[in-house]
Amino acid sequence: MTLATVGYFEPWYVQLLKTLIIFGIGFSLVPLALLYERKLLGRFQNRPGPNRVGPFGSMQPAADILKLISKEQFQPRGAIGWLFKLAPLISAVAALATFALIPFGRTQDVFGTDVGLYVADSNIGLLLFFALSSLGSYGVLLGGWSSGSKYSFLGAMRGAAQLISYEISQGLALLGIVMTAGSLSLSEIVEHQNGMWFIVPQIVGGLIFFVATLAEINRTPFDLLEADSELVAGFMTEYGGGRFALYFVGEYVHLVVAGAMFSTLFLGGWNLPFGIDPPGWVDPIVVLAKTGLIVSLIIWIRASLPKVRYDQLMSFGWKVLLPLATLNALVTAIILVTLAD
Amino acid sequence: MDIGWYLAVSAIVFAIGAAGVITRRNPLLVLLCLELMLGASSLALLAFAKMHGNLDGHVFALVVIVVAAAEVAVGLGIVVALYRNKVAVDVDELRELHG
Amino acid sequence: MTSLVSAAVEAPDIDWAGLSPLLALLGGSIVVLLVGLLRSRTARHGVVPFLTIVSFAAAGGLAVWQWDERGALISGALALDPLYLLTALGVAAAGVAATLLGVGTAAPREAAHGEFHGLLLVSGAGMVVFAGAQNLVVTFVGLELLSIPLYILAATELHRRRSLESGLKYLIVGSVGSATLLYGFALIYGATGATDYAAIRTALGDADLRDDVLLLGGMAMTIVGLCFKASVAPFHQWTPDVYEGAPTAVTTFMATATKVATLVAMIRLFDVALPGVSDVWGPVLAALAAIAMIVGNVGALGQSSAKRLLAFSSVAQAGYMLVGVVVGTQLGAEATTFYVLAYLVMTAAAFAVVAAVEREAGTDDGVAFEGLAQRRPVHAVALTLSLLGLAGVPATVGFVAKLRIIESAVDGDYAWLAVVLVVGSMISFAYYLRLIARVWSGAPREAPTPSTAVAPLAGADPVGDAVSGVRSPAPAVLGAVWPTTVVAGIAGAAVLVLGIVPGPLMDTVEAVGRSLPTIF
Amino acid sequence: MLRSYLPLLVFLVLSTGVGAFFLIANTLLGPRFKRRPTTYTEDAYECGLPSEVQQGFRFGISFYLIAMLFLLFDIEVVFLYPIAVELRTVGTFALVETGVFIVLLLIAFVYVWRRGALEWK
Amino acid sequence: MLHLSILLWLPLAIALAGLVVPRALVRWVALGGSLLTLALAIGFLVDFESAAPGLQHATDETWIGALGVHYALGLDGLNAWLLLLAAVGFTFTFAWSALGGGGVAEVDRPGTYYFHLGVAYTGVIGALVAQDLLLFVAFFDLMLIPFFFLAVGWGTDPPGSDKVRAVTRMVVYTLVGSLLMLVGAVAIGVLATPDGQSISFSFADLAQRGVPEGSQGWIFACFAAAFLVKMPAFPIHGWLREGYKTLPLPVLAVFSGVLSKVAVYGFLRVALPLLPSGAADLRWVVLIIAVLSILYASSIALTTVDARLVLGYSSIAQLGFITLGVFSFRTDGASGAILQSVNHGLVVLPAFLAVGILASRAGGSEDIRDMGGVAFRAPIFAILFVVVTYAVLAMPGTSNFVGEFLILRGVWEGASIALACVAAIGVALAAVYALRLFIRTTHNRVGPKVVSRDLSPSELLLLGVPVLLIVALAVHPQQTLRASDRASTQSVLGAAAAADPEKARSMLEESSVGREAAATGAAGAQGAAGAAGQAVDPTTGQPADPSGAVPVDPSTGQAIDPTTGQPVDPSGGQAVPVDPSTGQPVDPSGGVPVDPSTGQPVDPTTGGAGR
Repeated sequence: MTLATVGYFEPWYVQLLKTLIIFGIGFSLVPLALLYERKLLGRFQNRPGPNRVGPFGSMQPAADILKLISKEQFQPRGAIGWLFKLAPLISAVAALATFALIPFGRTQDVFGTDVGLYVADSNIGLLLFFALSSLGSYGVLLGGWSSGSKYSFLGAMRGAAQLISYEISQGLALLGIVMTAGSLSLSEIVEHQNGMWFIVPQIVGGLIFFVATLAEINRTPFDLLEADSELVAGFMTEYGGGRFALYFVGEYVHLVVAGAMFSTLFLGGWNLPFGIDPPGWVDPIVVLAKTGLIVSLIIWIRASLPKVRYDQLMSFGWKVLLPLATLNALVTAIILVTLAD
Repeated sequence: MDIGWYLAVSAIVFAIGAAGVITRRNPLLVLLCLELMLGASSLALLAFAKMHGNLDGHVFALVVIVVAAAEVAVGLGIVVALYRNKVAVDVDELRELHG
Repeated sequence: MTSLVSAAVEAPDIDWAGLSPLLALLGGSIVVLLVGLLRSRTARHGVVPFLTIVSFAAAGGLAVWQWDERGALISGALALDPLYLLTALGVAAAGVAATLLGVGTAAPREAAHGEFHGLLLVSGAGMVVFAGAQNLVVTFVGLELLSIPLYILAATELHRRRSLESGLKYLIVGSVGSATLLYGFALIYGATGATDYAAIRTALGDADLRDDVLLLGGMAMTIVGLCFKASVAPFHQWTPDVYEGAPTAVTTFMATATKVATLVAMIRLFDVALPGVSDVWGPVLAALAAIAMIVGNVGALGQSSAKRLLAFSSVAQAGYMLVGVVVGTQLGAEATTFYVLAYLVMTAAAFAVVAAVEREAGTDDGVAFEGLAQRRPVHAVALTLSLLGLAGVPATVGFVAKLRIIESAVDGDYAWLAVVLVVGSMISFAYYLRLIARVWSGAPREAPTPSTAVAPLAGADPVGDAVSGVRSPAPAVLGAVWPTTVVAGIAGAAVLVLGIVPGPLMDTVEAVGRSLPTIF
Repeated sequence: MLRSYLPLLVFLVLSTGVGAFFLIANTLLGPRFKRRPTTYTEDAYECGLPSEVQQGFRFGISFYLIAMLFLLFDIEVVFLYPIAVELRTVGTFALVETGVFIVLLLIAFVYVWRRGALEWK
Repeated sequence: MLHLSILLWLPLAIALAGLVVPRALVRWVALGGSLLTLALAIGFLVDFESAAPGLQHATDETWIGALGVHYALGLDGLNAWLLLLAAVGFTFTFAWSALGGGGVAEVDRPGTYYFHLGVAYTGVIGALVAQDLLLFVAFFDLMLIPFFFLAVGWGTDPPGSDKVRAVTRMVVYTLVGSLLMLVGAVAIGVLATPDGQSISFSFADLAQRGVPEGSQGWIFACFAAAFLVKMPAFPIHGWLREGYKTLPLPVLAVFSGVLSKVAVYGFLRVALPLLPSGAADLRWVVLIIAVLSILYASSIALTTVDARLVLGYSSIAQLGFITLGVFSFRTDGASGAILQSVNHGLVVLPAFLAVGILASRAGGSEDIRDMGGVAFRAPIFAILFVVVTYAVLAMPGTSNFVGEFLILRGVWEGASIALACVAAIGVALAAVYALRLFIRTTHNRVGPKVVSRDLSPSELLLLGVPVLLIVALAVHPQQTLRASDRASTQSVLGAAAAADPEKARSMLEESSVGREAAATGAAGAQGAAGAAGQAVDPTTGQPADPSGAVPVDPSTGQAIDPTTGQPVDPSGGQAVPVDPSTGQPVDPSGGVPVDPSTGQPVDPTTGGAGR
């Protein structure tokens, strides 16, 4: 039940096994999230949501996917072939890879082997997170650019601009956490929240991170990447079939990862409040529950808020979030050092 | 791993960058190749830092990152200004000046 | 990585007084940048240049104040010694000159005054860092801090294609130079395991690295990189284009201050960090110096544009200055330092006149200089003195400087280099005298009106000067002439006075040699 | 050390595999036509209007500007991370450094804002 | 002892004054100033004591301490008469420019014109009186620059070229040499400095220290290049034709008359005493160049139809003679060279004026085919001109004859009989071209555009005074010789000893100036040879005379007679008296103590430098 020391790793078969399991869970969360969102949106809008395919519409995601991959594949004349095909893959892989960083619990003793409940616990986990999520913007940019269509292109440019704009605030918002925890390892950060979740001292940082994450994963009110009203479907205009499905998968993985990451960073990960210390096997459940909570919140926001205008989006990112995040970092630094002395 | 491999990679990347700077026409590609050269240097620095077991190389590499970013920002800015002047952006066509 | 996060960091000692020239420049740049945002036209057109001059002057004054101090700043990152302080002084002088030459011209206006002057100051700070650096990392930081603002400054006349071109060219070539230098530094670090100059020297002393491939490769690439910066042939091709294309005020700064900083940095690098292997780099540098002298002087022969002529001449002059570095003696260091300062004064005078001619005639072609003696006697005399000085005629500071260089060359067993030097000087007379002849002969021409109107303004950013809501109309003249008169007059007088009474400056420079105990 | 990244590698391979599965399955399952696709199916989507898309179109300066700003501010973040990790260990000195750094950042920010680079056009 | 400084800076002060006084007054201020300077120069000459050894009116201040450069001035037999020549030459030019005549109208932009002339004046005087090597080099370079401006501002385009090109060529040519000389000078200073001592460029110090023999060759080559280009000598005279055609006549007169003499002076002052063995090694190169110059220039002067160029090429020939005299390495040759320098300078001044007068009578053309018959209505001019012509061709009875005779004798004795014979051809040719010029311009058929009229008052004054001087010098050349003999002996002795010690000895013995001077000179010779470190006795570490002609006793360091083995006075074979009070050997001639450790007599000339 101890934290894995740096450089510790299990036997290779255990590593392989847990990777498979986590991948399985992660990937199966995609249809779940899909269904959950549609159901929940339906409820918010006072309608039942999908309810035809399978019991309570539970097979709806499977049907969707099946439909998509049985469509004709085409690409516009002006498209750059290999990039056009590669771009959705990048998007999906980058999203899925982020999932590998999330720690689901303390190191457990499973049949006599210490097993870390994560795919990879890097001492630079946070940096990896940023690196991998930035990769996602390549998917957007390349997809839109290689389509050879002006809607796609404009959507891609806007999308890329939006993604990178909010990425700065996202990074700055986490500085407070890094300072407090003194580490970039995600599991150490979680461990550090044993007494108090970071959402309490870092409420400003948490809010900024949350908002920036919404923009990063292209959710309402910041879903300007698709921008149905002006740019048809943004960078995805020319996509259909399996390729579109990949973008779709990427988007929902992002949603889940966003929830998981927020709970890891601000909601104490597997820690429970009020000194409740359940046995180790509960840890993943706690994490998943918190993730579900955040996902619900994001869906709730989608149901309630209108889309912002693009210029509003940019100025909000640059003129509000960025200075706020910077100040947050500064204030945190001052408090931390003064308290330490 | 043998330090030689890192150095070999860095030398190759540096050479690619240098070759690119010399042969490429598009200023954006030239800027990219410059980044390659700087990146290669960073790699060499990090390899040497590992070899000598001190931190100087790391610090140096960090500095290089910033420098690279600043250079690209400036480069992009000038390229954009050239675009706005409706100038063909091709380093071979920068013929206003004799050289 | 582990070592990175767990390494103990101790707060370094910072000698604020010694750092003050640098701080004056950096602080000045921030203030200037912010003042440049004010709406008032007076503030932007008048106060900003004024504050810039104040900052430069303050840096110079603080350097004088610190003159007797010796030591290290920031845990040995920078040296507090005469080389550092002299560079600060030189940069301050060049900065004041460049600012004056920029008053009322298109470049600062198009680049939103604050930016232009702020970048000038930052670049100056970079030069001081570059010249004071005692460490490969700091050297590189200084180099980039001086270069990157200059790239921008070269391109500040946003509506003149030549300016933009020169900026891009300078950026590309300069960055190639930086990257090469950086790789060289990496290899030197690899060979010696240290980035500190003193530690490198110790490492070279401990182990016999004379034939070490890493060290040799590193030195070669370092030399190439530095030669790019100092525009030593054959790495000079960018110089004429950039000098011609960049706004003249910027060219002045580029030609004078950069040269000072680069040469001083070379002295420090070669004579402090690598004196032990001087028999390896000495001949290489000597060959480069010789090539630069020949190429620069021969190249200048065919130039009609005054700026290009001065650019080629600066290549040759870089060759001369390099001689003091090549010999690797205290005498050589002193000679180069003296030459660099003399060069600064002479070049500033020359460019001030070029700026004046350019403002009146709209071109810097040699033809525009005809009859200058009748039109503007002060400029004519200043240009004559400065060009004669560059050629090395007695009674100018250039003669004394050349004398010292030759002395150091003969003393350091590089007499052949001295002979090449004078052969180069001989060629240089041909083009300097041609320009001088233009100034003094020729029909007195009426000051021609500017040939081209300047395009309407806007910044690189979407708003440009529109921040103020004021769009200045295209100006009728390219700026007032009086600032150039001031610069030309003072610098021209200095060329003469320092040529006749070089004693004080020479004694000052002698401190340089004494402060470099590592060489003989 | 590198072994701890092995699962990540496996994870990446798996996700690539799944992604590729989507693409391949689509190729296998999707309808295929013997004849060459018509010009109309190859047209970019233009709401039914004739396509006027050409390769190599240009886009607004604002995007470049954002890219540059991103570069610069992101680099600042890069610098802040290492010092943030060590902030408590190093103490006051690091605080002062961070403070100076952030103040400079803010000055730059104010300047950029005031010059109008943040206004979207 | 500021006198020389006053003389030196007075022209510059006048020049600066010319810039500020009203336009109409400028030329009178300039003329007055030049006359004042001339008066001062004459004063110095009157005050000059020919018999006294060493420097007179010496000044010595540190100028650039770090470089060991001194502001050292002094007068001795080498430069005293040349100084007068310079003063006369410049006064002539000032007067010609101010008074007009000879085709010279009023100078436009007079302020600047006289300013440049004044700067050149100061430069020439500075080069002549400088007693510091770098000061000499600086003034030597500086004196040329004003001529560039004079040519550009007031010159005329030469046929088939433009004046800027021509004058740039001229300056580049001459400065090449000067810059090489700069390297040589610095090399002398650096190489002569013993370890642990600070560098010095003062002639006195340098003569004492000496330059290592191995380096003397190339350094001497540098100096020779500088001086020969300036003269100019045969293969390196490319600038002459266009340069002479470009310069305005009054300026050309002083340029040709005075500046080239500074080069001769440079050989005697710098190259020979400081680099004796280098000079000896390259002696034949220079001699052959000189002879070729004489033959080549004479033949060109015979064929050219341009009056100005006749004089130009005759100058080359004359300077060839003078060079021969210097490199004869004999007292009579060197004295003759100095005498001939003064002569030639004095002759050239009125000669150029005559050309100007002729041209002004011939419609402005300087082509001698356009002249002719000028004497028809201008008898006074013809008379004066014929005197000048006689001087040019060195008629017996003129001072030029004395000079050329001395030179030829020096060459005959000191160098080679064959060379003297070949050079003598030049004398014959000189008669031909000088007479050709005179006859074709003043006699013969009247030229198509010639308007013959006699001299205007100013022309008469300008032409008359130099002619009087020529006549005076012809009557009384001994003044010059007496002043220069001692100094020129000292100057050539080191080189002579290095080249051929036997001849050096014989020269001393027959020297006309007498034993006293010879003794001093011998001491100087030995000093020069010893200081040059030419041969150091390995066993004793003492310098030995390299030639072996004057062996040095290793135990005492005294010169010993090779035949008797007795210590000898190098001058006369007498035993060296020993000062009873100190036990030091004393030079019998002047009571100069001899340094017992090195055997070197303390050179009285250098010892006198500090006075």
